[in-house]
Amino acid sequence: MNQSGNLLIFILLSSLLPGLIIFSLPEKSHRIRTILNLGGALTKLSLILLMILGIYQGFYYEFRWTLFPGTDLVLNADPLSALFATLSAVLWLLTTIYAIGYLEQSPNRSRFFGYFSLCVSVTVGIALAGNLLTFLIFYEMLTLTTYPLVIHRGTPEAMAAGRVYLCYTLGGGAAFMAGVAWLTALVGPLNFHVDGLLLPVVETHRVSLTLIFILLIGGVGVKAALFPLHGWLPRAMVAPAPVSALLHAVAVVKAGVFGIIRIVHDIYSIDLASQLGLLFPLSLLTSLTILYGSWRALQEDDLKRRLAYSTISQVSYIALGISLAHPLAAMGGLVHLVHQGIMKITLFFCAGNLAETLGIHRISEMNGVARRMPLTMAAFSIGALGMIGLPPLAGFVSKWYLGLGALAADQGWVIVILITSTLLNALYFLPIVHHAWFSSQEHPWPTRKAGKLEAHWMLLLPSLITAFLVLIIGLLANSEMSPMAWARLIMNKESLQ
Amino acid sequence: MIEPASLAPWLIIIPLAGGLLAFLLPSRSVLIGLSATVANGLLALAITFYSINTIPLEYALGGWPPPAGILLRIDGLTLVMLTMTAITGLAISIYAQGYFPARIGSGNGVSRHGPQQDFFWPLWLMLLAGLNGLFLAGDLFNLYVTLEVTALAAVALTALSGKHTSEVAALRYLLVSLLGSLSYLFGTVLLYRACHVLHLATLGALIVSSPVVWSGLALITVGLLLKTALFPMHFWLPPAHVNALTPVSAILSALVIKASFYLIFRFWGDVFMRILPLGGYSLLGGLGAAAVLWGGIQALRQKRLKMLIAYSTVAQLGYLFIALPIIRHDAGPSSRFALVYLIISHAGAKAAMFLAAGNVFLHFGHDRINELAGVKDALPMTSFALAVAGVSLMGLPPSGGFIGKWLLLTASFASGQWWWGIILIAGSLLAVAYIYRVVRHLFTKAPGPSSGKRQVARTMEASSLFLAVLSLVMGIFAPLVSKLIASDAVSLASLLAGVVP
Amino acid sequence: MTGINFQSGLHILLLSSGAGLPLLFVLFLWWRPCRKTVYALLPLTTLPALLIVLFVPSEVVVEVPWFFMGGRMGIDPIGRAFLFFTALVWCFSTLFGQASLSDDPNRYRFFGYFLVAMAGNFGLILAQDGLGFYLFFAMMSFAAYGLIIHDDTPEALRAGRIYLGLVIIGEVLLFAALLMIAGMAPGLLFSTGQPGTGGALLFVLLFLGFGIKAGALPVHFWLPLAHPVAPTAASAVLSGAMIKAGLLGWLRFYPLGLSNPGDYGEIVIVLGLIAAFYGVVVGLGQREAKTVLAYSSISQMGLMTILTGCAMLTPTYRATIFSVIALYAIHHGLAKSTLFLGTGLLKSSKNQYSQRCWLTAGLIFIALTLAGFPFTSGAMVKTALKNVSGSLAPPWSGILHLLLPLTAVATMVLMVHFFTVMPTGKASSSKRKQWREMLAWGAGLLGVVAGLRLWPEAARFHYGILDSAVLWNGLWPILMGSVIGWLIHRMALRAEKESIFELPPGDIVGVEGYWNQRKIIPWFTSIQQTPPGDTQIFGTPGFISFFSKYQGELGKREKILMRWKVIGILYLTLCLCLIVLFAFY
Amino acid sequence: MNGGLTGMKKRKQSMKGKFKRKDWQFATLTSLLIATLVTFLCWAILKEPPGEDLTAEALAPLFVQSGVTSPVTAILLNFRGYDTLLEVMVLFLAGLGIWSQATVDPTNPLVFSSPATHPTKPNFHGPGPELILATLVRILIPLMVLVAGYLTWAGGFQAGGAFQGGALLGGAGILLILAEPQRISTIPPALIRFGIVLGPAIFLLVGVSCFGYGGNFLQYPQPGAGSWLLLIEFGAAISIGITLTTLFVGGRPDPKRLKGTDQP
Repeated sequence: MNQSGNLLIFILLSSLLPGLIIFSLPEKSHRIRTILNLGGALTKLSLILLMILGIYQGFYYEFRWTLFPGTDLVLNADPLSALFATLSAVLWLLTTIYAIGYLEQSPNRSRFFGYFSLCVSVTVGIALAGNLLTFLIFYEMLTLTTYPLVIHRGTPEAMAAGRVYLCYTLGGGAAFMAGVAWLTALVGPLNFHVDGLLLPVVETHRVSLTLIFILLIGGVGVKAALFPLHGWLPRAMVAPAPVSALLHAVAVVKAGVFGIIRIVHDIYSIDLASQLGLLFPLSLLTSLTILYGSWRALQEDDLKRRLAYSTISQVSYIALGISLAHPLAAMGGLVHLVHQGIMKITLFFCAGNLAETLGIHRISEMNGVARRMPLTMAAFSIGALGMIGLPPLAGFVSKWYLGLGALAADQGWVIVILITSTLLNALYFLPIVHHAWFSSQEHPWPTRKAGKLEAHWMLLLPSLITAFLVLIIGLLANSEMSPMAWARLIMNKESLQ
Repeated sequence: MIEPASLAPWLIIIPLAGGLLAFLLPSRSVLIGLSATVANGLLALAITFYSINTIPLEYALGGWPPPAGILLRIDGLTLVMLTMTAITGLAISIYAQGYFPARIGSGNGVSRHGPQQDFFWPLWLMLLAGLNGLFLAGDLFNLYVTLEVTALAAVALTALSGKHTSEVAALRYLLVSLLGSLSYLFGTVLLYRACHVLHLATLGALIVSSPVVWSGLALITVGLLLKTALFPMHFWLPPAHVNALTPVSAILSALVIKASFYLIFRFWGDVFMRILPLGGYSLLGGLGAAAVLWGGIQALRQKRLKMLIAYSTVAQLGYLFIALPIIRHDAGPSSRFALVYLIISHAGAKAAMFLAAGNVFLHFGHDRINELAGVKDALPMTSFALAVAGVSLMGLPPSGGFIGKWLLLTASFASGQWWWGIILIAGSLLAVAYIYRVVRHLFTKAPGPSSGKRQVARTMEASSLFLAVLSLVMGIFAPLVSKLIASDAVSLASLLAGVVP
Repeated sequence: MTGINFQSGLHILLLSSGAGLPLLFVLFLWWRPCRKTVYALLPLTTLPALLIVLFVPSEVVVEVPWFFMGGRMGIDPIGRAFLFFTALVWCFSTLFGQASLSDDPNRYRFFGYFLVAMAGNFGLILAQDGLGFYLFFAMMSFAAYGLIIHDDTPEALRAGRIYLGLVIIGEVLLFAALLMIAGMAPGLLFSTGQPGTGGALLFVLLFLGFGIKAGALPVHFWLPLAHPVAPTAASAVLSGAMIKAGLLGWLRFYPLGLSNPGDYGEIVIVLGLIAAFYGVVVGLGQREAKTVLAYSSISQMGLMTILTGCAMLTPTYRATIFSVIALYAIHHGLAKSTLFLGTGLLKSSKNQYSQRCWLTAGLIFIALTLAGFPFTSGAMVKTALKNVSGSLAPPWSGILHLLLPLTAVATMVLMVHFFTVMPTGKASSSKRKQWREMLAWGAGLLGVVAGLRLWPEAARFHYGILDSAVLWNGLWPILMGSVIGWLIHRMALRAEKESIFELPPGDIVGVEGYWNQRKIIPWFTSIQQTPPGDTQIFGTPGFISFFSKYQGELGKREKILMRWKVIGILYLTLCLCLIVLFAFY
Repeated sequence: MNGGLTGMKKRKQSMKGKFKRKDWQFATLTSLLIATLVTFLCWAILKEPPGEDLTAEALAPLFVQSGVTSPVTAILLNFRGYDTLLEVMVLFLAGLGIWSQATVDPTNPLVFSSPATHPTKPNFHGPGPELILATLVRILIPLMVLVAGYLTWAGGFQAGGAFQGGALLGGAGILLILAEPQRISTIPPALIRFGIVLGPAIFLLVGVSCFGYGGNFLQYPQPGAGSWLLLIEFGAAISIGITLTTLFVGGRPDPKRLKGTDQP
């Protein structure tokens, strides 16, 4: 018990310690930093895999530390946290490789990698948080550790974006904190693994519970980029590509959505939330976000911003799945947590590749780029098609379960949303793919060095791996090791409880 | 085995002796000062360590029991305050050890800075003695004396920089202090007239509400409010804190202010809680709320870093007052714990901020917020300290400030006083805004070549970073502190029940 | 034991390589070093599919639970028929394309998409569950985009755009339909035999979703746009094989999803009838041979749609009608693809008179086949069609009895028109290449002649008997059609036009001005430059400007608080306040 | 331009008027508040008789053990000796504070405006006041020191004590400075520091040495507590005297100037 709790601490430390050491390293010690980065990433991944094995075998991991009587910091590992933690760890490993390649010559690398590691530690902390307070703590820390990454370039533009970012996220954090405090005051400490927490007060505090729900969802909704709280995300695109990749695929937005899942499922419970009539408005809001994000993405010429709006739209799928109050839809949502992460990170990796290798930032500059960088664009296309939801890519699987759940929950209108969103997705992704592959080149590009790959291998490899993952987790969605299976496990466990 | 209570007088003896010695031997003042603060630190830790299971303790000075003699009283709150003072003080001392030589070496000549160093140490040690005495005192009049020691030393320290502005500020501070002290003294007299007891615990048990007691408590409270610089009587604080020498600013903001607040907390949250009117709590809370907002807004419009930090103190003091009504209505110990946590984390963070600001000033020769770009390259540790301390002031996790705010927030909701919670959150957001004004420059490069003049000693940077990190990871000590405060709550409950402890 | 295991292993291998081998080839095609070798071996990719048709028994079902969402592959009777002609069409087209594109700079890209589409086409036939079908269907549809726009001409791009738009719409419609069906039939297995519970909505979704591929009426317009612009090999598979995938989709999903397909059978029949004539009429207005062929496909697909409707109306005969549809599909698939190949060949055979003669002769034969000339497969399917229509309930049997011969007439008219707009050789190519193309075409022709005869199920329909009635029934529509076609041609000549009336290809897309793509689909043009910032509901600037506005005021207030007088008053007031509070406590 | 000037003048005048009116309002308000507060205080005190002093009875037997017979001294130095220790420290702090702030140049005529230091100043009155002062000082100082000593000693059994004695000593010091500033300025600063520290230091040392006798801090060993108290009193008196004197001077002697005076 105690020992297994320590495993969780080690998981956190495996990136925290390298991060702290990296801070103190001088700028030049490239090699040590690389070793630390990769070593930390690999260690974390293997520890998490160890943990998953344990969960499979029925171990229960918990780390509890009493802050104050009645107020504990709790880390524990349930399948849901394992899902998110694994996602973070895998993508962190890839992004680290990518970032090492991406930032090869740029200044402030120690700072960058330091915060980068902290950011991942915190994300995994969010995943492993066992009660709402612990979640809150890590959630706020995430803001702090990502801010320096957003403004890494230090340009006025980046600073402005950073300011907006802070405004949104800290404002959201404050609302969230108020909500959590209120709820704690009502019912005491809020563990994610105890059922029926709110049942005793439902009758007497209906209005309070509703208001708290609004506060909580508003709080995490900022990070999850729910409309109208999404404004920070496109602006945060000034960050370097690895940051956009990790931030937008995993860390920040997912933390928000993960929070929504935790709140709806583990704090309020589906039954209670629907009894209070909270889920339908939430599903409306997420649907609106899905459509709005896609619509705005259509109008962007800047590749990364288009991807950002796409993220806004796609991330809401997850929340939509949760809010439909049906296990199938929830499964779709959960699995989209992973799928969207991998797909979007692929896209960002590729966008970064283009920017770094050819200096391409705009979609209008991408004509014929696939001839110059076929592998990158192949990865990009797979990611994009996955986003649209073509079978057998990952995106389809999540969409499928979402749709099934929506129908099973008698909410056919969601299908219309899904369809519209798919069409919009196609509208903003397919032209990119088309132009990249079929149009002819308009601008001269730096010539390729003979005998070399189309881009630095550290930039190329992660995007290829993630693209491959997009394909494979879709293709093998029904196998036992797929995220889908894991999501099913989570939902089964939940429905058993 | 050492009797933990018998260590208590040494907390006064050591700084006093150190102060006298440092005055007597100016050339050795640094050494004496440092060793005294180190000894004080060790002692405070030792007492906390030894007495954690046996509090509350009492120590009869001169062997006389009350009502004749004076008791030193050690309970959880005392221990926390003592330890906080000792550790923060130690870090500030280490900073000062590097600070004065840096100033002396900076070319203005020995004329001003040499004597500053010579007098800083004795004054600071006397101040430390006063603070320790204040926290240990269990006697209404003795509290007055220690308050005086503290105030005089603080005023002298404020004026130490010798600049005109600081002299003006110090004079203002002196007058305020005197008014506050006198008010306190008058109140004490009135209370004594009513009860003929000076021993606090006995007084708390004996006291009955009557017009004399009302006026006594009112005078004591308002006097202390004046000294604590609660809005709208904070006017003296920013100039005094800003114009003082850096270590002094840190001492004033982190510790001295806490001394008078400690008394308010003692009286309002403990000894006289039984008879104080609910409306009074709301009044203090309301003023605290106003302080949070006003201080935050004023901090936002400052152009100088130290000024911003000073107004931040005004705002942060507001939190402490907001806690009072919550404590009054909260049954459990968590709101007391929250308040204590706010006090200590603010001490660490604010001291760290002032020290860091001092480093910046020393390096650039100014502390204009908008020209701080590039500070990160010149003073990496300092800028990190600024950021980390800022996080604690904002009350973001995992800082101690967060824990305090969180518990207070929960308690405010739990006791049905959600409006205080909203103020807390609004204050945090304001804090974010003004800290952000500083922190964002830590990530930008200087437009031109670094305009820095002087190298800042590593110890100076390290001590500010130490304090900042301490306030950030203060959660580690939470179980310890909570144990201390929880034991207080037990004795408080018996006090409220009317039983003399 | 081992033998059985070996055999079943072989079946599994064959079934999975049906779609797997083409995909494997794609990978190697990408890899530069072995491109050339792979290119030479391209026709091999259709081999597994043909072998499946020949050797894998119907009861073999390969379950791959881990694949996608539970894969299930196998070959049932309908599937076998479809795979039969599909594999042949792809085989001929591959041979043809391999030759005709041998000096195209983008040939590897082309065959990449070609093979993916092929894999999709085979896969969807083999799939025994809805999601598998959908997966391969999507794969095929999207890959076909690469085939259509291969030439990079503006027309090709426009056609591709419209095609892709329709494909995506079709995909989402099918997605919704599948979701609905999945709610009724868990696992979406085709072999359940249980009718679903779907209603009109599901019918519409399915009809349109597959109709887009099958060229059904309201959504047919991409066909005449796409077929002419694609390379010949691509047009052949598009019109010969892929178009039937939509048909197969109907056959697979109507019984699975609809609770009472009969309700919609009449609609389907009507739509099919309209399509059968509409295709001809609009086709007569075209000037491009391949476009005419595309409209012919629409018309022919209309006939198959009618058959589908018949199957829906009479569930008892469903199996029989399905096999008739399969026969029709075989017949039309082989014939139409060979027509396309021949047309392509004609285009590239300048100055080679003898070759053109042979070609024209062959094409005429196929045209006659299509129109149902006796002894050809056309006659056979016409007979079968007539039998089917005879089994319908009263009004429809009569109507069809009347109209079906007329469709044959119409087909013949269109074929005549086709020959009048037959392309003259425009470009000449190397002899070797032409020989290889001819070879491919010849193989196709052979398929048209013999394909259906080889098909065991065709034996049920006696069409080869020298019966005067049968002969007459087969001949009069052809004669009539030829006469009408000739007359129309004459009229056109007199009017000094190539055809009597001219219609832009893709009729409704081209005719209606407001269908302007640029307005409806913000495709390329609507990308705006980055708008200045997003909606910042909690944006900072507002707050900051507000703050700076009142900054001076705040400073003044703070100064007031610094006065001693004020402090004194505050001190006194506070004291009194506290006392008062005490007093009222 | 003219108009502008007059405008400004007008505004100034109006501002002045405004301020005046405001001042008046302030004054009224303040006096009203003060009146209310004072009235209330008086009413409260008069209304309520002082509470019963139970402690006095409890204290009575303790005085015997205090080592002194004067109750005031017993309370000040023994029962509440800790308070007194801190008060002594307050005084020390006052001196410290002044010294930290300012330096005094003993040779500066403006600081020591005694006639003796003004040789250039024309002297119209023959043997001027400086002579009278000097004579007075010569007679008075020993007497004052003597009385101070007595007062301090007497504190043990009657009114008196260190503060009284110290005050007298301080007076003596001030006289001395007024009379012979030059000579005073030659006293080495270290000695003055020692004098200032002496009293507090003795007090503290005595308090600490009580530990040696097994007591608490400031728990004087029982037989002979009186003599300990006397020691403290004398030390305190000396330091109080010196501190008061230095307070009068208003700063620490400037070391540079001192050197300068040594060298001429």
